[in-house]
Amino acid sequence: MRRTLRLLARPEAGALAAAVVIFVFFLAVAPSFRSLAAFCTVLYQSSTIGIVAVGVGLLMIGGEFDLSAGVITISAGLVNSMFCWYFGVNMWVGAALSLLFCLAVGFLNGWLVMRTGIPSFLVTLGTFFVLQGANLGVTKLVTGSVSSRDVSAIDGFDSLRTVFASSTTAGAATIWITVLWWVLFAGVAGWTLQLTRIGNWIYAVGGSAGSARAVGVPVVRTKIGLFMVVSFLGWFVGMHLLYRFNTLQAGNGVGNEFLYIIAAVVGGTLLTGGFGNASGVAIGAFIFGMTSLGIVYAGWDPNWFKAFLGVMLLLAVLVNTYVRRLSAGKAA
Amino acid sequence: MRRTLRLLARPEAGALAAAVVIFVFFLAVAPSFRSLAAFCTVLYQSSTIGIVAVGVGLLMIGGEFDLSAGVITISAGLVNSMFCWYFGVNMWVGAALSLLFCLAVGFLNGWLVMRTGIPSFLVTLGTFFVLQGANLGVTKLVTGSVSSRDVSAIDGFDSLRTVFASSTTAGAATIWITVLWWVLFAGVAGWTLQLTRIGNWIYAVGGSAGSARAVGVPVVRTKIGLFMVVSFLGWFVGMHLLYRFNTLQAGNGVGNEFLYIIAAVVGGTLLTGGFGNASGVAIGAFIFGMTSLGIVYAGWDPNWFKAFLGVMLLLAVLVNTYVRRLSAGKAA
Amino acid sequence: MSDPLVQLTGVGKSYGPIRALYDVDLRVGAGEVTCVLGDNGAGKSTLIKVISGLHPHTSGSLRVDGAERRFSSPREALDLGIATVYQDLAVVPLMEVWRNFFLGSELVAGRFPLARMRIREMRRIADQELRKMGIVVADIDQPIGTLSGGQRQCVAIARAVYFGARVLILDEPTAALGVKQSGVVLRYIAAARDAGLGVVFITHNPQHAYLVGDHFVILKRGAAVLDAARGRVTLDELTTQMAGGDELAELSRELGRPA
Amino acid sequence: MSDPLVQLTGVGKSYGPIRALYDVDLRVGAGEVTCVLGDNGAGKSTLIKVISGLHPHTSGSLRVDGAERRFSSPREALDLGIATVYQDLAVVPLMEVWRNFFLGSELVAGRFPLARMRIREMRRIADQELRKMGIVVADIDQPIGTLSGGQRQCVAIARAVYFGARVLILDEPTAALGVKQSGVVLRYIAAARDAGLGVVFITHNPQHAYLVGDHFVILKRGAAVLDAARGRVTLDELTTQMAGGDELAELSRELGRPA
Amino acid sequence: SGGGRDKSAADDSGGGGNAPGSSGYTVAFITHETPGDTFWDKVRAGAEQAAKDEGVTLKYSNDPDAAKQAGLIQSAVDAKVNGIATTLVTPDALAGAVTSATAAGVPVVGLNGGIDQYQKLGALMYFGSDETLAGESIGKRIAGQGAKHPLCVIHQTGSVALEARCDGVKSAVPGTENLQVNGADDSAVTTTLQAKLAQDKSIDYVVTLGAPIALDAINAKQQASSPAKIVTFDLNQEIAKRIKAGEVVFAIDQQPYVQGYMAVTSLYLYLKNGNDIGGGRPVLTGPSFVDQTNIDKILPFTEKNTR
Ligand SMILES: Nc1ncnc2c1ncn2[C@@H]1O[C@H](COP(=O)(O)OP(=O)(O)OP(=O)(O)O)[C@@H](O)[C@H]1O
Ligand SMILES: Nc1ncnc2c1ncn2[C@@H]1O[C@H](COP(=O)(O)OP(=O)(O)OP(=O)(O)O)[C@@H](O)[C@H]1O
Ligand SMILES: [Mg+2]
Ligand SMILES: [Mg+2]
Repeated sequence: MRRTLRLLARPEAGALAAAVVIFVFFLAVAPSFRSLAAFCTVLYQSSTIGIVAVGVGLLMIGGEFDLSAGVITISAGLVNSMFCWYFGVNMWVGAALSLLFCLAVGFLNGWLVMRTGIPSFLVTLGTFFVLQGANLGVTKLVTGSVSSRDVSAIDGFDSLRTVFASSTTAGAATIWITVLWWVLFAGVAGWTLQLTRIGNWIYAVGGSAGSARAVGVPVVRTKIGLFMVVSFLGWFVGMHLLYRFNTLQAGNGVGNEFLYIIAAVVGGTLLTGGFGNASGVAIGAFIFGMTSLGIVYAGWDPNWFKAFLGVMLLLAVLVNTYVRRLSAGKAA
Repeated sequence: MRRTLRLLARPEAGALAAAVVIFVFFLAVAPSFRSLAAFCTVLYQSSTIGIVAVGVGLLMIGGEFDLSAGVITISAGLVNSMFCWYFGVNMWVGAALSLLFCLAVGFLNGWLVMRTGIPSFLVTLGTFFVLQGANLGVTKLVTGSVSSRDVSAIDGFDSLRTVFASSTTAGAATIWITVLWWVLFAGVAGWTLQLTRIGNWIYAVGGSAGSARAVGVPVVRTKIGLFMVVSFLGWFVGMHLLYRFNTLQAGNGVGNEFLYIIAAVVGGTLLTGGFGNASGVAIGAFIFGMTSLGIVYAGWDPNWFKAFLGVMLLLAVLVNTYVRRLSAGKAA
Repeated sequence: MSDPLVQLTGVGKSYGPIRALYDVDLRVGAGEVTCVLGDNGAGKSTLIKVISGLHPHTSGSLRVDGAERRFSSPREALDLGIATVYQDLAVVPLMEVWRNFFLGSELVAGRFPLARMRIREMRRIADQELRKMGIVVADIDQPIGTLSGGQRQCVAIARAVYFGARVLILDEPTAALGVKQSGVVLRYIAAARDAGLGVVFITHNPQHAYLVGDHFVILKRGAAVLDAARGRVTLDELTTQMAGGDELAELSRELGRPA
Repeated sequence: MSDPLVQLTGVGKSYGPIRALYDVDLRVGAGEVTCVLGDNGAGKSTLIKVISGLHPHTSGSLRVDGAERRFSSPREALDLGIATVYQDLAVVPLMEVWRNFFLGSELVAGRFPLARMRIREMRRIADQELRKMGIVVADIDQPIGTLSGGQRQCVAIARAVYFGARVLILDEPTAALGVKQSGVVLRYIAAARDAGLGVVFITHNPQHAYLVGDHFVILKRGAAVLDAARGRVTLDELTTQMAGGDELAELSRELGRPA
Repeated sequence: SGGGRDKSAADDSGGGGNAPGSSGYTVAFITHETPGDTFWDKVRAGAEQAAKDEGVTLKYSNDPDAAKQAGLIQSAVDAKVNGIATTLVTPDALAGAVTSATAAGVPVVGLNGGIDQYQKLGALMYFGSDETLAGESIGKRIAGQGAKHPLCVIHQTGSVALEARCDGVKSAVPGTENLQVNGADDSAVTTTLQAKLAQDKSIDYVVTLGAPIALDAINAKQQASSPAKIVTFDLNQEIAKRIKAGEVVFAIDQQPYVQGYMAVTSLYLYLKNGNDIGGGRPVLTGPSFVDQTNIDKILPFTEKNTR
């Protein structure tokens, strides 16, 4: 009994309960949701949001935002694709370059936030706009159109596809490699948060940067590191998009930064920082992915799509809050 | 000297300096920006963002967010337009009904936030989705298309247009009435914040809701009131859109909630609440309006539009921060 | 002795799974100072939070002027004339000193839609009340977060004293204060008592308590272990009870230095 | 007397337009307790923030082990063995008690990418150190924000004592503490001194100061007005100097009650 | 390594042309483009080529929000341009701005949308197709191929133009069902389509309203092992290849390049020579079908981003 209550008191318990409620709900109302194939599709969809959301969640626990996390996925893919297309070099070279580029953007975000004292919301909003503009402007300049060119024939494409965008099919179920990566990243993030010194620092810089600094936590390095983690994961999803779809639309990716934040908050992360955990964020992404696809599986009127989405989200958050309150009231 | 320094220490001084810098910049680079007509267009554009931004700024000072502030403008217009079109009643009746509707949405937002303890970010995200879906779903249902019908022939349209969407032309300059309303609302908001008891409460509930409650500030009523102010101003802009354009696209308004938040933050409002002021927010809206049109007047490549916007925003915020730091260091 | 202003009978309070108070009785009479003493974590702050309406009690009864009450917000307590200085919820850091001073009890002129605050007057009063406590702030417009810990505490005390109508509750008001400011606060307490207010005074300093107290309650792990009027207990007994031994003297011996 | 561990000469500090410290000298020797006393807002916290690296000084010189320093972060001070208990920056409310205890000095096992914290050990040590101070928390995993004010303060003190290598700085550590806990802290200070650490002890309680202090510095409006070794000053003189009059006795007379 | 850029034909797709602005005219070109859309990229390419050919200074700007588009038209008037070419997809919302342009003596030409209203608003000419008509022709064609239950994929919530296309399809095939997808995220589009195809096995055609969406539809169809056929509005190089490969049955092309080119050219001729193209009637640039019968001819042009 005590053990179950302890379990219930964990921050992700509420999110998990909400996920189960919504899952059962869709099982009940949407016949075509009741298949392994559908579940795999939901998992895939959740993983493409969830990978970056894990990073965004860490960053939010650390007390900062990153609004550039959505477009950077496309920037990452474009850098890789266009560099290799223009110079005809191996895709691995482009991927490495793109990684460097993304880490540099993350570093710049963090450095500007820490150095100027401007809130991260504004700094990364700036980066968001700049990247969005540059994606379009540079792509147009390089390829002459607003989408990147087909790079599937360039050396290294196939091996990279195996890493970032392969899938295995077993019967009706198609498991995308991104799902595995997602679980891995969430696991590493959870491990870091709970069990390592850096995790301790992340909670501290988000909970009270002043106190953290006073006891000698390297606040600046921790926060810059978090920004770089987010842009690393953004790069990762960018690679997936590139190697799955070959070409990228330069205008895409906008709006996803919001989904990451939603996933994190639905998963119990505090917007003001200092509270949350990785599995909660992963479950948050799963709730979002499941809800948005579940509505389609249920075949509800698409004109009302957003309305359903809103109601389901509120429901998820309500269940989450309720369960957590329940457990706080009873555990010990 | 002391006097100027005191003035510089006001929170909006930085925003004002930033606005002047950007204004001069565009005067220099964009010849077609150098006309009274252009200035009036900028003012108009800023006013349509600025009116709601004033409310969003107040709400943010009070420590909450409203992500539904963008779509509610369209909902407001649609309720008025479709009700009157469907039942053929006087537009004033529809406008009043729409006002009631918006206030109810605001109340609901606030009530849910205070009652359930769910962060306002999530609650209003839910409302945002629901309104967005309902806008589309209901409009399709009522009019059979995704835009409302032309209501300019219905009684009361003209008088309402005078109130919400008239303009006077003097020479090349066209002053829209929304600019006057904007100034008025910003003035009232500023007056309320600085000089009235309610203003005191707004700062207090945003700065530390616990302390405010402890000294007897009616936290719940204050916050719900703020949500209702935002939805009132959203209604107001919705009325303008309806009476200026006759018809409304049900899918519009999305994304504007972000612009309001940007205007507020550029104007020096703290994202975490408890700090900011109304004139700062108004200037923030002006900076945003001026920048986005200035780029057009300058004739820069629209593919790079967002990149320019990002750089200008960062510039504005940097100047703002710099000036404020300067004044904090010198004033006494 | 008059009828009690506030009377607690068998009050208990749990924070979720954690039980902070068991079955505590307390009476606050007009013109009396009730001192609540006890170790860290004994439940003193919890007790006064119940009286001031910040957290409702979970068992027992709370009577104000003989009528059973269960406050759902501090406003209700304030409206009954109960003013409180909290240990950790004192002020809003980003707000100006004078705004903090008058928060929740602003002076206004005019009628509702046009009611504006009497700012000049409020600034004057705030400054004057702080000066009375020996606190001179450089600028009454400076955010209270930039004041020193003790200065902030003084603002909270001055406010409660200024607005305290019938009951004044002070949670460790002198903790962060210097000798001079502590003296001022003790004088305030005495003055409030003499003016017929009921005072609840929480402190760790038995000397301070004994200087002004009429009635002493010692809490231990959430339960009252002593409840005595001034006549029934000496300072030494009080100190011994609080610390479980005459700590200071013993310590002085132990540390082996001439005092 | 050995060479000073920390030596301040003519140190001044301004917060923007507000000048909090003027030209202060201070020496912290090994095996000595230096007490800093003064009114509210006198600049005591500011002084120790300079030594602990939280705010760099704006004039004068700070030497540690004879070498001129200007800390840009508390980490640098910590690395030189200077541990501090701050008045208002003590803990991260949402974090567990044990995490707060070890924050910034976590115990780890293993090498970097796989280094994990020795959590069980950390929880045990945190619990044990708190028990030593007479604080028993219900659950060492509870967020520190749910502890009482004094309990939180004890965590900060226990931490500084545990990690204090050569210099221990305490800003009003006993303010929120009960008689028993205060005694424990004073014993800690004496033990640290005897172990050869240099201690800076800020307090408003002259008795506490006189019990353990070797050297007394009184600040007034940011400047040092007294700087004397133990032999040169009596407790009464100290109290008088601090308060500008023998406050307590006078107050006791004034309030007209037998003590 | 293989693939990569074709180095010989890398630069200069258009060629020729006059010095920019040598005619002395400035034309503002305003659309409701959502930044980064391949369709609008071609409209703009056409407009730029025309500007180059005729020595006109072109000022392109865009905003998907009707109110803001009206603001752009107003700022063009403020900037005293010689002519304005604008899309009129939300005619009511733009009426005020267009009137203020004509009142200021600036000629306005409509394109892409607003075929029924352009004259009422005071625009001189119109180049484009009729969205509803285009939808109908797709509908008729797939109905002829036996479509019973096509899926019409709307990739931008509440867009008037996209809704009109789907309405057109529906008017020819009553079994048409709409689906909303998030067009800014390929993986979201793919999974949503995949889910829909799994949910409703009776879907026999997928009608996408933009070329990039059709590519995602191909992916989704494979994932869901659905037999549905794919047809699409608009064309790009990738889709042209897919048509050739038979993965997309046909695309309906409204020749965006022509819309852009003609809009600028007509203003140029009007200003210079007083010409009126179309003789008071709209000039239709589409719909024209691209399928396996004519793809070989069109494919090279898609590579130059002109079709
Ligand atoms: N919000 C809360 N949630 C959970 N436990 C709490 C909360 N507030 C206080 N407690 C617990 O209740 C007990 C009593 O706390 P309280 O603050 O009343 O002590 P106190 O007597 O005021 O101590 P101090 O002298 O240190 O201020 C403590 O064990 C504390 O951990
Ligand atoms: N961050 C800050 N910005 C501006 N002024 C400050 C700041 N911190 C402190 N001050 C001012 O500096 C002076 C000294 O403050 P300090 O905190 O050092 O006093 P203190 O001696 O520690 O007082 P206490 O005993 O009340 O803690 C005060 O007048 C205070 O208002
Ligand atoms: Mg307490
Ligand atoms: Mg201090």
